[in-house]
Amino acid sequence: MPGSPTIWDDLTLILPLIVLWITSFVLLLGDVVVWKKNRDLNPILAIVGTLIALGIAVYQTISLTGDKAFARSLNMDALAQVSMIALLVTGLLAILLAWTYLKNRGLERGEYYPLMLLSVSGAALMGAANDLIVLFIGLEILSFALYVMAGFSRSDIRSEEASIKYFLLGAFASAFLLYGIALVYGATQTTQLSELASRVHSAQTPMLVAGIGLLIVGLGFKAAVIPFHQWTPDVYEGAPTSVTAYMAGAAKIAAFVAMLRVFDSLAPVSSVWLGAIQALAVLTMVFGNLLAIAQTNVKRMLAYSSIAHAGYLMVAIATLAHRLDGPRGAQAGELAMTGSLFYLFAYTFMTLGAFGVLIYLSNRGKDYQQIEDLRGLVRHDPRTAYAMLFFMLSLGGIPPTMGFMGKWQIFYAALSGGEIMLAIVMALTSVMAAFYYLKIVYVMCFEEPREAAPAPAQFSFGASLSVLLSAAATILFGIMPGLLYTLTGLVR
Amino acid sequence: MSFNWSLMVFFILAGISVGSALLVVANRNPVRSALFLVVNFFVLAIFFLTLSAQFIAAVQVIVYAGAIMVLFLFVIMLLNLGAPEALKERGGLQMPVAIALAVVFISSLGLAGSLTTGLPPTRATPATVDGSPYFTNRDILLPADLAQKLRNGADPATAYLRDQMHPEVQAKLAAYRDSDAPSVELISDMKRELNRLVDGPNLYDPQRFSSVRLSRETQKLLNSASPMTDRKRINRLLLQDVFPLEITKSDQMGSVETIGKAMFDAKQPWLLPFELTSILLLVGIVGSVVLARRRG
Amino acid sequence: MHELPSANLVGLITGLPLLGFLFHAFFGKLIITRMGNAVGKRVVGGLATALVFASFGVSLIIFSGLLSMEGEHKRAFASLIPFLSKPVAWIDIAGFKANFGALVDPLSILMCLIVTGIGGLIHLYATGYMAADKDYARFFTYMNLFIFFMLVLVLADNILLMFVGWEGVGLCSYLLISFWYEDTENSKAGNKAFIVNRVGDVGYALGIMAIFAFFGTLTFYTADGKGFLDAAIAGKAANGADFTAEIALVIGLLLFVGACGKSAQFPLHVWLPDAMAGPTPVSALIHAATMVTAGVVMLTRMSPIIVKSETVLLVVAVVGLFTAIFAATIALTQNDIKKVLAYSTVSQLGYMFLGCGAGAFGAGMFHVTTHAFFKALLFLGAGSVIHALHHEQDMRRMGGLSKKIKVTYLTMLAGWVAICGIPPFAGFWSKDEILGYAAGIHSFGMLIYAVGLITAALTAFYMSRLMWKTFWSDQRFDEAALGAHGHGGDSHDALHDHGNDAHSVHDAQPHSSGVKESPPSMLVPLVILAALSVVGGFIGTPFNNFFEHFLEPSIARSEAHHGVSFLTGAALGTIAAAIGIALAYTLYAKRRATGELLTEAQKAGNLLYQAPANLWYVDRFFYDLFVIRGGNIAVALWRVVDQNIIDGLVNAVAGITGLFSELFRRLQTGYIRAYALSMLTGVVLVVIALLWSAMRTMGK
Amino acid sequence: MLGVPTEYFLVLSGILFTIGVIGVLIKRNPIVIFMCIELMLNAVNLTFIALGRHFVHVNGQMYVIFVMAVAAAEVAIGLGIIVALFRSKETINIDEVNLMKY
Repeated sequence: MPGSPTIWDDLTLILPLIVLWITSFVLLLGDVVVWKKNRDLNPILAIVGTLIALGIAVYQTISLTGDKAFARSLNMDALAQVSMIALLVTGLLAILLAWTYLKNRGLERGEYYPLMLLSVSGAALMGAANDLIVLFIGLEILSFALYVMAGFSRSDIRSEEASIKYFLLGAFASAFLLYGIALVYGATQTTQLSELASRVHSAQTPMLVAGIGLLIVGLGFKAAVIPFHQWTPDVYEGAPTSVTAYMAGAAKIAAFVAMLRVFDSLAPVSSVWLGAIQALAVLTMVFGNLLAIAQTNVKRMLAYSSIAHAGYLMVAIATLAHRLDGPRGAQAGELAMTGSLFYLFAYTFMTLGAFGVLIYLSNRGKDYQQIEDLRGLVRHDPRTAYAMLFFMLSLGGIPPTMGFMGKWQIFYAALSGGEIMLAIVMALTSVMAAFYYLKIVYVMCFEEPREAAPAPAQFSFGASLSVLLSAAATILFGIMPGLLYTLTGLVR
Repeated sequence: MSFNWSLMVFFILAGISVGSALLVVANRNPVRSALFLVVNFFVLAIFFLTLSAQFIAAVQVIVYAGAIMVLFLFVIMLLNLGAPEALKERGGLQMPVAIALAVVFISSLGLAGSLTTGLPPTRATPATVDGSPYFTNRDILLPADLAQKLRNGADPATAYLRDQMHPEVQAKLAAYRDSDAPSVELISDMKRELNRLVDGPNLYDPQRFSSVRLSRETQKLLNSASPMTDRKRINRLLLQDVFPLEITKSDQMGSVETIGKAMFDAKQPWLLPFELTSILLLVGIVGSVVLARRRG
Repeated sequence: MHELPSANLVGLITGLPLLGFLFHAFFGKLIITRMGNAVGKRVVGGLATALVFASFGVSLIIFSGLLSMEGEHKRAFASLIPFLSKPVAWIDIAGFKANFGALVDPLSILMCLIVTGIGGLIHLYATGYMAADKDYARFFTYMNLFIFFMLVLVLADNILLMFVGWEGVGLCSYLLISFWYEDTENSKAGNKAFIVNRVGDVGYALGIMAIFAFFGTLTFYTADGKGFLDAAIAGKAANGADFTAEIALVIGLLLFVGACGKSAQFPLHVWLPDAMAGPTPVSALIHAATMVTAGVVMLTRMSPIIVKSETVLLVVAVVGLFTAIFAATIALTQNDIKKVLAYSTVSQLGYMFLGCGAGAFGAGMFHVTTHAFFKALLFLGAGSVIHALHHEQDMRRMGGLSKKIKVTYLTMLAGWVAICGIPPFAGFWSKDEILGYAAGIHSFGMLIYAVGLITAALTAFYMSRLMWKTFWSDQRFDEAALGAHGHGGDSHDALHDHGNDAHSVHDAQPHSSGVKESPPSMLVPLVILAALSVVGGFIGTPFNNFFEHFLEPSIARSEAHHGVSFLTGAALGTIAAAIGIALAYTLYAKRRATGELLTEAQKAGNLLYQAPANLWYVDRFFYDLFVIRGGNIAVALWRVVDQNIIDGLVNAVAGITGLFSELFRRLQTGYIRAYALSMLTGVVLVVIALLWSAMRTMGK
Repeated sequence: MLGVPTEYFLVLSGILFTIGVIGVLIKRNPIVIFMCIELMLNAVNLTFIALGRHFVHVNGQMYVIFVMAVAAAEVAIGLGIIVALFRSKETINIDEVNLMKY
């Protein structure tokens, strides 16, 4: 029937995902059957596939072809498209990092890249879901791949420990999420987010309230919100660094885009959930930052920092609650949306950059994980040290970096939405954050290297390029946030 | 009603399921835990059956009790974990705190009424399950398609049905555009008119329904019963035959046919999740391959 | 003419140093390795210096354009991107707009002139001072970057962009302190600097929030009068709310906390003396002449908000005054020549704040200007001395240099008379102006004035002490030993003992020994700055106060007035300076041989009372009163308050946070069951909280 | 069992879910923990189906199909992880999986 969407239109909308799937099939089969020995083909093909998907996604975003698809089970609006771009960029950087990392470890197993691409598609589906059940399936695709990838280094007992911890706790959390979905369904007779938005107000039953609570729990786990965060440091530490980097970026983006969607449609009953979100935000900001201070392992520190950043993003979610409170609230809601997307971009660049530096340094044969390992880095490897310095400043939200711009946008959204208290807590905890980010800067710049002259890191294309791209983005979008805002600003 | 047999059966089965669940947790031997889990799954399958979910009940038995639990048992045997002494439970606060918290969890859900008073108003006894021939809004599964079909009136039966409707509703249908989701009023109007048709004279006319595939039940009823007594029932069945997808045939809600049709209907939101489960299973397969390989 | 001529050049002021930064970052090291050490360094240093001077030239063009502008405001809006005359949007996000724009007005252009002018001279000086450094290119990369950020700070047309510059200069300062970071005793200085500055930054950030919350914009002024300072002057926010003194109090205090951090006001001053560990040109440029005055510049920029609240003004004045005298007493006790100058800087910054607090922002800025001249001069001179003595910073091992390094000595002399406040040198005019206004504060202005005068006397005293110990007393070092085996003593010089890093000029002439005058590239800036210190004050004399008149359009009108007449003030000020110098003369001139008073006094104790019969009663009295008692008090102040209480506080905050961190991380037991339990706790709490809040709202 | 109110099923499934939660929290054998998670998922399935019947809606059952697919994949991966862990640690006591903490 002309005019109404056909299945082909729907498939076109998820074309980037289809490209990812096809790439993973090709990689899976090719690794076993065609190019058994040529391990470099895996990352190269994965990059090609991701780039094609990225190109398509960018084209679709610019031409604004987005719409609801598959009988409203997907909502390929700007939020979905832009978050897909963020995820594909994360995937791209993570593949580059993995290339170096896996090679150094002799872990170049053909399944790594397909798993990663599949999990990217799962994460993108979470961001595009208009149906809670699609969100759930997307989350599980993402999670299953991550469980396996966390345990990818089979000779490392820590990696296996990370895997089982992540798996058991993740499955536990997703059971709660599922129960939440069931209760929301019971209260509103629908799981479609666009339908929910129009129904929740008249269905404010205890069942709905409990359902919302469990949704917060399930999504909060993925996003590493306190008190559902405890897996984070252990898994970040134990998992292979390339996986940690990817996980930090992709899981955070997926979880928060999903949260934005869910709480956007739950805005009519914001009085129910606002208090809890505020409390979790404060808790997450304060304790995430506090706990990071005492860490001696960079990966663990970055894990707590990722928790702290989740806290900042929760401020945006809380701001979303005011979306329906008049024009100022609507503006604040829009800002929270665009701001958190910007922030997610910033977070993924700076976190992958920081992990990338660790991976690049580990190229020397020894694993760089402890803060101590970075002592006096500026003396023997100034370029890497400056890249790290920049990522730390960005993570700490110090201008003129992208991290500052992202934080500022959420700050601004919170202010316009009237979340003054949260904004103040955000400002104060940002100071606390300076303690631990600058500890690394301090150790790199002001302390003597432990060894006289460690062997210089071998050049590795993947890690170098990834760090370079992240650093360039962190600087460029820090100075010229408008460039990225043309993209994130589409999400209104 | 003197004695509610079904309630009694429910309580017996519920007791078994709770008991077996408790034994899963309380047992030290993982093999026994697994076996009690199988019991639990079977009881749930019976529940599913009685909740008009025949297909799911079958799948529950085949997939869960059959495949999944066998896998569990296989792994337990493989790792030779039959001896429970290995994992002596340690004392400490974990267990009492855990149980207390869990009890607080369920009782807060229960006491706040999340599980008991949260359901939206609906018919106490569903129409098509207990035999009532009337429609409610919820019986119209695909309001958009129904509105389209009625407006277009492509076959004589549909056209006739439309012409029987109130002129105002007909006007509304004519004004309906494909791109819009049908408004709530339109859905209510269609429901009201359909119920009027059910209440009205026998709709059947061989000529009129020549292009409609009549279900066997409808044919049986048309052939056997006296037209007057089962008029409403026949009308309802005829309407169901004319709009096989658009309105519920909830007496077969859980059948393979219904589920299959819903699953692969592009107009329903199940196609994508269904395809996605294949991706999910692929991740599962690749993951198991990675995990199952020897180290190194 | 209401338009600013050549407004499209404004972007070059910031653009040129940025260009220098980028060029050196990418090609600096390459040039030095390719073109050889001598030529390459000349190219790199010369280019860096030339770009800053070029930026100075552009500033001059804009300055003359500004002078020719008509109209009351003398205000123009330009872009920070070169050759664009209209500002472009930097952030334009859903109702929030900030330009990448420059606000060209007397205040910003004055600061541009200072930053690029003094900055250029210091760059020139550094080409000589750093000549032997192996990280030469890196040094100039940072220096150009610093100039860029400083110019962004002063030129920004909105407070957010100003914040970017503010943090940028902080970063450069951090990197440059670390440039020669070897000494373990000072190894915590870098952290201290950053933590203390972060405290200030929170104040600043919260101040920005408060401004945004009330005014709804962060732009200072706009052409159509919609900036928040426009609104503050008009007394109405955009939404029509009254701009009350209470709001001004909140915003003003928050911003003041920020200013205190950057400008090293009590108690956030602790970082500045430690920051002297960096190379001397850095101390001169960043930690004396420019960055540390950013707080004063910011308060002056915000003067329409500050003057609205009497309380804020008073707080600024009192903190400034206290910092001034507090730091001056500490300066009495220091033996490291750069530490003396560092505490002196803190003290002079206190004066500037006192001026702002008196509502005389123009006078404060005037002191910023003259202080930039003479303090840069003094630091560079000290650098020249240090260089001449092969990295000796301890004044106890100096002396008798007046004959050995004549040019340095004469220029230092100019700096000395300027800071002491001897008429008609630069420091006299600005200090007098501030004290005059301070005397007009409320009913107790005279009290403030008196304390200010005492501080002036102390300043004259410790600076004279520095001069005596360094130049006029007998030589207390073994000239032959200098350079022969490096450097003597146990000074905590950051330049000292660092094996791989720069030994600057000293290494350039490896086999020279003895005291050597610095090369011309270092002396030329000294001479120019000396000239400025001598005559620079004449731009702001009360007879023809060009300076404050020029600055007037940038500053809110306040009720500041002189509490004493010019002649009285001048006389009293001169007398105070004279007393300080005379005291130093009586105490130090006689002890040329040792130059050591305090330590010997402490050692010798009572012996001094049995000194020869021709005792100068005055001498003994003053000696007793000021040096032994006063000195002990000053030492106590330094030891107890500065080193223990404030440092302790900073460390305690860090320590307590760390302790909590350690405490809470124990909750992370590593057991899956424990994690699941905490999740379940979260589940229960969230569900109960939601149900509870829902019941409350539904109950309504 | 037409006469049994939907709420009874909801309460029953809530109880089963809670028993699963308790099991996850107190068991030491990851396989049994995993079984308890399966118990939780099945409890949710019961909720879905009871609600589906209540609304005369096929949705409730559709969700269950997807949940079952998820559970199947989860079992494949979960048991894989457990077996891998057992191979390298020779123990399956979850309390001994405690290298990383604080």
